[in-house]
Amino acid sequence: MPFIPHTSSEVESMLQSIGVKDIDELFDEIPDHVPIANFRAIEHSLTEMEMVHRLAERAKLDELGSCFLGAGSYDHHIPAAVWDLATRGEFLTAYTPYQAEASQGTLQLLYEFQTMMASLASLDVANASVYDGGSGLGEAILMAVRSNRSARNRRIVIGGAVNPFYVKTANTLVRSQGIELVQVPHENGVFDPNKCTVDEPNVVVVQQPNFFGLLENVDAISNWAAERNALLIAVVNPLTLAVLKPPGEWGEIGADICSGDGQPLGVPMASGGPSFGFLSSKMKHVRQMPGRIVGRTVDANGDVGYTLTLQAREQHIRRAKATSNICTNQGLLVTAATIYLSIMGVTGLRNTASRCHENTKYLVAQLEATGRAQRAFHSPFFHECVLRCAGNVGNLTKSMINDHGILAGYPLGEIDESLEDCLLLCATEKRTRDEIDRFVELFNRILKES
Amino acid sequence: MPFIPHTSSEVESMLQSIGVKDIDELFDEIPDHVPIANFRAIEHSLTEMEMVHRLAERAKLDELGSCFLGAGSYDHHIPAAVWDLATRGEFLTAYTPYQAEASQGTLQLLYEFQTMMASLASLDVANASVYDGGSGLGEAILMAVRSNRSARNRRIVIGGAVNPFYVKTANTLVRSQGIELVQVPHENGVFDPNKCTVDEPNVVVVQQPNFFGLLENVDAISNWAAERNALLIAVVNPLTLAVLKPPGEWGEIGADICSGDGQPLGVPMASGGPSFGFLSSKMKHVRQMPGRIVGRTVDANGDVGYTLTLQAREQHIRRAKATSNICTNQGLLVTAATIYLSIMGVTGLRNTASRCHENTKYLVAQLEATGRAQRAFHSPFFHECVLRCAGNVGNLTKSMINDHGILAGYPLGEIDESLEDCLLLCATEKRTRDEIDRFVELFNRILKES
Amino acid sequence: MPTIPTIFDTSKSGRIAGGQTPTEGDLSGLPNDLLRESKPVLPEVSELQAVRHFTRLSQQNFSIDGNFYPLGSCTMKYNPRGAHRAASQPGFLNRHPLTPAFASQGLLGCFWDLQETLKTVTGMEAVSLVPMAGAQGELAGGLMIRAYHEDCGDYERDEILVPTAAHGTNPATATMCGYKTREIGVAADGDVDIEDLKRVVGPKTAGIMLTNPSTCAVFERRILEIADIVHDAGGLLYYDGANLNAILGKVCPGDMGFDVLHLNLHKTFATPHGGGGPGAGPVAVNSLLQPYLPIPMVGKLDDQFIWLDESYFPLTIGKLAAFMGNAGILIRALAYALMLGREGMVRVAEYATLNANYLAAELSKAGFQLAYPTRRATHEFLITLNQEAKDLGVRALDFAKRLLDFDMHAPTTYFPLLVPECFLIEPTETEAKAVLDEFVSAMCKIREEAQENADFVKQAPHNQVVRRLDEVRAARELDLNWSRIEG
Amino acid sequence: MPTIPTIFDTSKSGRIAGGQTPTEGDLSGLPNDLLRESKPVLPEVSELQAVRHFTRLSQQNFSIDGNFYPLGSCTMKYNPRGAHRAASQPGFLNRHPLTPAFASQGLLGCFWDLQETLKTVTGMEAVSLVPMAGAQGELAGGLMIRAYHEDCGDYERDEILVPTAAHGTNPATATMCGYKTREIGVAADGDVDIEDLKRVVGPKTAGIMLTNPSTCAVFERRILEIADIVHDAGGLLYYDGANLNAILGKVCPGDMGFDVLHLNLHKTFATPHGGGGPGAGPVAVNSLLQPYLPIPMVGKLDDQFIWLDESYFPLTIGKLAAFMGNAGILIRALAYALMLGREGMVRVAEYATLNANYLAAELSKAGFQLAYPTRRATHEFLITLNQEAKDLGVRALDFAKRLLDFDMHAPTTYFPLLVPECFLIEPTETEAKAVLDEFVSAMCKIREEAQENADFVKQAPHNQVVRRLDEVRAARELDLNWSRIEG
Ligand SMILES: Cc1ncc(COP(=O)(O)O)c(C=O)c1O
Ligand SMILES: Cc1ncc(COP(=O)(O)O)c(C=O)c1O
Repeated sequence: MPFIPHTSSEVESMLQSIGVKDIDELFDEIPDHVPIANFRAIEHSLTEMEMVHRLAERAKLDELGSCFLGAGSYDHHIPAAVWDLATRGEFLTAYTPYQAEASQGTLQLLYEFQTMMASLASLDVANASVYDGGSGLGEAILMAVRSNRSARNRRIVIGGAVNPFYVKTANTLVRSQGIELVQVPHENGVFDPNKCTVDEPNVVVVQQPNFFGLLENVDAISNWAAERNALLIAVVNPLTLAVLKPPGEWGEIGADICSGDGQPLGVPMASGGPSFGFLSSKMKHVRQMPGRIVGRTVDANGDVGYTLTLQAREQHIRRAKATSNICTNQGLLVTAATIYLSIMGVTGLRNTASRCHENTKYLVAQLEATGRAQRAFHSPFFHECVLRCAGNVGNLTKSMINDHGILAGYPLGEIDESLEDCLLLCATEKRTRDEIDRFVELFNRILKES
Repeated sequence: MPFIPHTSSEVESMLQSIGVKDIDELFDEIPDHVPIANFRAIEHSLTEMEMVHRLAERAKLDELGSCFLGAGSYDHHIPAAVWDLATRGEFLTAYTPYQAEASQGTLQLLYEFQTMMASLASLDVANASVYDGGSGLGEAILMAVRSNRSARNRRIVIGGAVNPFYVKTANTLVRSQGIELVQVPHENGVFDPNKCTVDEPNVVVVQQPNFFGLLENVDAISNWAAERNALLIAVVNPLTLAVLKPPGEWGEIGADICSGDGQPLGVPMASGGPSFGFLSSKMKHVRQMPGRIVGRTVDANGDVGYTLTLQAREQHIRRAKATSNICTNQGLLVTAATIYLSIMGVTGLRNTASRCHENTKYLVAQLEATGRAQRAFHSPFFHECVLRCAGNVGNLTKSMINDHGILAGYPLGEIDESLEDCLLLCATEKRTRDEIDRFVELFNRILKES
Repeated sequence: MPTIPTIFDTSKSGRIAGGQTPTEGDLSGLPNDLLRESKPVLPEVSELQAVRHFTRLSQQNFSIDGNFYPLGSCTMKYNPRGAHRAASQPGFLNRHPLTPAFASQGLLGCFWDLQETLKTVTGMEAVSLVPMAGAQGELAGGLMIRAYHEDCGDYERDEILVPTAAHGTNPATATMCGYKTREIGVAADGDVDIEDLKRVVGPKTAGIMLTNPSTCAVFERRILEIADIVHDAGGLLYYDGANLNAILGKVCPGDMGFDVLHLNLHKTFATPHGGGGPGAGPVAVNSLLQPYLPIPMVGKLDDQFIWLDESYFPLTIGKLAAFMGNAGILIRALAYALMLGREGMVRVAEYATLNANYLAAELSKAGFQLAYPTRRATHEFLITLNQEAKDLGVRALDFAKRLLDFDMHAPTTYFPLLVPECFLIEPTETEAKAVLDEFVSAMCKIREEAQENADFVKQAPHNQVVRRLDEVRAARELDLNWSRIEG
Repeated sequence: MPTIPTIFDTSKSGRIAGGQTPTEGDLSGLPNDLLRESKPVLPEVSELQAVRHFTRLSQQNFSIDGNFYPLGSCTMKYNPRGAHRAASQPGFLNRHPLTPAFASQGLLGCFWDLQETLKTVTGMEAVSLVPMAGAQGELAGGLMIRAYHEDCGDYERDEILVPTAAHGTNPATATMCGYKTREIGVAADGDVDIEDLKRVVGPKTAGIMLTNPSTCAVFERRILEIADIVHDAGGLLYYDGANLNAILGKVCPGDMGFDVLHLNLHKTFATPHGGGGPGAGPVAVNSLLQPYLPIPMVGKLDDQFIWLDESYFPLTIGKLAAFMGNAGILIRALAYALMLGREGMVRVAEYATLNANYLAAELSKAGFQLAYPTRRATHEFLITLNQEAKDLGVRALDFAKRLLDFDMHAPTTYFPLLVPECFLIEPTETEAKAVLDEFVSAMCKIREEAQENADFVKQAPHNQVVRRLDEVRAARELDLNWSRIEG
């Protein structure tokens, strides 16, 4: 019996203690007229060996080589120590730290995480995670709307090229509360607030760098929102904050809330999950924050200790009035990210971000030099870039996968018909010069032949 | 500076405290006339990312599929928990448990290991490992010779088909102490003591199952040795002890010493190392045992605790008179084996051994059924078997690797010309029926075509 | 073990972990006013310092791998390492979420298998694996209920019913779906108060959210009657699957009248809780709600697995995650399902129930008060320490804290709220009888201690890295991140 | 933390970890008298019970990942996790040792690279990677020295010289090689007593075994003179590489007159010590001894890597392992070498020496007695607590045990024996200044404690899982394995 420790004599003595003749009798409160479950469609059990064999065959099918695809999930190096530590049983198999005294490890780690994330965004406070970048944007919007009570409407301006998967996800989350997302079409790839038709937006959302890898004029956008008493939500790739101006310092007063996906911080791409969403904000919004927050306090001896705090925001205390229904979050990924950030440190993170940028710049320059691709937009880009290709993008990406095991970027036609011939490309710090050069050569050859 | 934590200001203040102007000055006792090392032939440093990339390319080259090769190293399933636990930092990065109070984890584990190994062999005591099965045999012989002081000579009878790699290794270890290994040629694959020309052997060595997978008549051999006052060393595959009669129960008085390689107990094949050698023996030989031994004792409060014991046998105390020069042993592998044995337990180990046997039996039957192979020897085999093939064994194994990624067994011609057309084959519990059937089909096809 | 300085206290300006630091990239050409000037508060430590810090932090955590952890409703059972191994293979770990389906047949095949398994397990028509935890599954469920009523032109239904004992996520979810919550009472035997239900149900009822076994840890015996009442009023039934492990292979939610449910794979399917997550909360529905399932799902076209998106599900409530939810957790759950197989799944319910009933019986014999003494325990059960609190002044909280000193995690305390001074105790099927016996001994010992010296128990824990923490201060004098000045 | 029952105490007859148990195989046809009847004493526990047991055991260990661990001569420095990762790739982990070379070019390429690196590092002609630890490297060295002399027809040389301060493996190895050990004295300044050397060296001298820096933790300044004396007498010089980390990139053993040496890769090249092993002890030789190297080595033929066996090395001392030694450790060492690179290797010696000299200076300022106060520390240094033992009755052992309570592992104690009440302290280059400062504070604090209450220190440790253990009883009343009766 996998995972069940009972011997038959133990079962006997337990049944005796309970006073029943067999285990079935323990289910005698289930009314007879509820039919008995029928699990015949489920296979017989496999041993671990057989199971791993089965799933290894599956996993093998999906193995690929170099990845030039980003679009919200990035192929970064993860120091071996990160997951060696994060998967230690004491982190991996603990629950949410409800009994603080028995969970100081997780709690102190979360406190450290909050510090790092708030500081990266240059904001006051951060929570201990939401599910992912997409739902995180939804939570950020709900939080902002709750915080901006004086606002006259529930219209949220989504500026230009915010990650379309995030926008769709956020929309699912906020729609039934009467909140409307108004997307302002991008102008040459970026957000131009002057094109916004909403007079008095409640909240403005902008992404930096945006989905196309372009840099938005965040100072101007921040000021524009502030002038309209709208709260500003910044959606960011946390890695880029090592190099780019942090949301808390945008414009005169800075963004109110920062959200995004933590995958670039030590989390494998793993088909998009589990990763984690993060939220940070100005202190004045903290009581509207969803999710767990850890505070530092003292114990009965006056020694430092950590505990979950501001729980009056949360579902288990506040129930229908909670700031969110979130309960289980993405703790383990946060653990990994905290270790990742600790090992990388200021310089490691900065160099990683700048190296990604240089690699992508090199990739773009080499591809442009083939004459078969050119940048689709002219604003400066960071870390990721859209290229318009002279040829069928669908065939290109297909041939790259099938013949060379390479993921050749995201075909933007999938989300925007006007970008049918465009690829969103990215070369992280993991891509070597050789890999990039080989990619450029294949790119050139495939488009030539097609 | 990878792995060095110093900032330049710290270095400054440390130099100041020492009272030197720079680090170079700390080396001023090295005489000037010793030339300065020249490391220009060594590459510049790589980051972890670059290093892993480099070694991943190398590792990729050596990836193969199904393994039908045993001959001392076996492709068994290892429960995932084994190495997840064994590589916890506290096990992985501890030293030999010299400070017992700070090493109770390792010490208790070793005590448990000793218990399991001694019991598997049905002997009284076990040590905490030697390097591997080969050197373990050497140590066993040295131990036996020391223990059998009354013996008149230093001649060791090696019976029949003892693993030839072990014999060679043992020979390297014992030769310079004037000990002579006398190999008795096998009779139809097994050891026939009657063919032994040594009158009064000091020590007799027999392997069960032997290198060809054949079962020796261990009761008779044990009695034969006892009658000659020779000590008996049993070389075993520890996994098979779940099923086969343990050395301590061979013949009238049992074997004196049991040695072997622990690889089948949760250790990856990994090119043969690190694995571990094990030794167990009757209590009366314990003071001749090489290596670490852990004992249970009590602490100042009378509570149970564990510590290294009988250290007066060891080099750090006894120096030139020590039972061996061994110091660093194979502790981590022993840790893995202890966890493996705990998870597998009596039934798991027994079923694994018997399943290997059934798989091999099936493989042998299917191969014989092709008409292109037949068993080379007629004694009963266990877990491994020699087949005489109708065709060129060299071409067969080469084609199996190159065209199908399969390791098709060990070509015995490499160690014995008379077995030029023989393969030593093994199908562990990991080999599925499908894999075996496919192998048989390929075997048939390749030999047919050649 | 001493308290550990923060990683920032170990940090020194200018220190780097050189083995992990790529050479700096060229930033020339980027507009200066978009670049960062301030230095973020990140640790500057060596790799060893980081490894040592987090190794030591980890040692200050209770966990399933180290401790009995009978948190009721949370299902802290063994998380097989093999499942983790299976999900950590390069083909899974390195897969970019936007890799086309034709190059992802391995993953999609896994999802297909899991969908099929969960359909059987729940007795429902269709499954979407996307939701990333139980609460998100609830949200998906609520939104599907809403979409269904609106599609029926029924815009008046703006209330969700939940029992007073319900988990907090239930009412919180109702709010997120734009619904009002109406609570219904719980009867003295722990079942829903049917009369109260009849009073509040009506044309404004969008649906009801229930677990079964309920959060009172008893099997809701009149579930079919409840289903009829709600259905008759035009409402739908949502099954909160947090307790599905109690009935696995015994009865299916689909056969108890539920229209939609979520499963907490991190509970019933034993994926690790990770100190707070991640989880996975797939939703299953009957045919009524199938059109509204969150996308994407996996379908089969000829012999190929494909993604089912808006084009197949035009009425979907939409996306709940940027990509496909917690894919890695889904693989782990599949691995677990494969290892349990048909026969193992039934054993989950059987032995979880055996353990809970045994522990309840033993505690009861030892003089502790069961909250519902006339009822069977399910996979968990409730005791109340009200008497102890009155007689000895030692509350459930104090028992909980003192249990830690016995190297056992405390059960869930003060939930559900309607039972005073309660422990919700869920031993799970993976704990041995000896562990349960030790728990009973510890409880008895603590009661003895309390009789001798109540203060000693009230000041527990005594052997942990910290003494009892001041949570009031934590909330009042907010200290939510480290700063150089204080640090 | 309480003491933990043995895994056998947790065991219950008939319990199995079902997820790991294959179906039984058919044993019919095997002779009955060769089958097992007795049931071995193996645990019968669930997977969770095993996981919990070993998780808890691990928590009772000091380690580099958790603690400062300044064991002199043992080089407890950070073991990069990346090296472990690199060696754990399937291509390496699943390689059968008898896979032909043509299908093993990845592994052989690694070995080739490591051989080349170690040649440069040692300044020697040729390297064999086979020996599985330092002591086995010594054995290989001794056997090569023997083979060389015998090949020269020189059968009279039956003595190996070692300094009295030498590590125990040196004389023990001499014995294994069939040699007698002759000890030579150490002068007051820690260097070898040259006059004594001259007295004992002669026609019976097969060779001398030395470390440099020596086990007195000072650099043997007259090494070239020693080399000349021994060489002139017809002996060879063996370099015990345990301390090679002290001179990495500064000077090469090959330039100090050594003919043969081993490296402890688990020390200098930072592979994990694993609670007692595994290690790797490659040997390097000059051209004199090259023919005798243990097989196999890796060579290059055209563009292919090949195994070099007896057919290439007919004079080899032979095999030292069934296969190729501790291959996985060799890969880890190569990974480490690649990460250090040319510049990093030099830093090993520099910063290890800086740390040792700093710690020596600070301890000396704090009033502790350096064993060789006129000498530079190398990568390690010796202090003697003789004064404290005399004045306070508190011995080095007591200091060592009390240090554990400060969460620091004790340095090596009572080695070398010639310095009374000594600590051999090796901080290594991967420890930060702050840690060294904490060590000095702890030492001062313990001395204070000893002044106030010597018994308190003599009864240390106080905060560990056990109090001081009775080692005498352990050796006298042998209890070497668990048995059902006692247990
Ligand atoms: C009864 C019940 N419902 C819902 C939830 C919420 O599930 P999750 O934490 O996965 O969001 C929980 C989790 O504790 C629960 O116990
Ligand atoms: C000086 C010295 N020589 C030799 C050895 C033996 O090396 P190993 O333990 O690798 O066999 C050691 C190990 O402690 C040592 O310190």
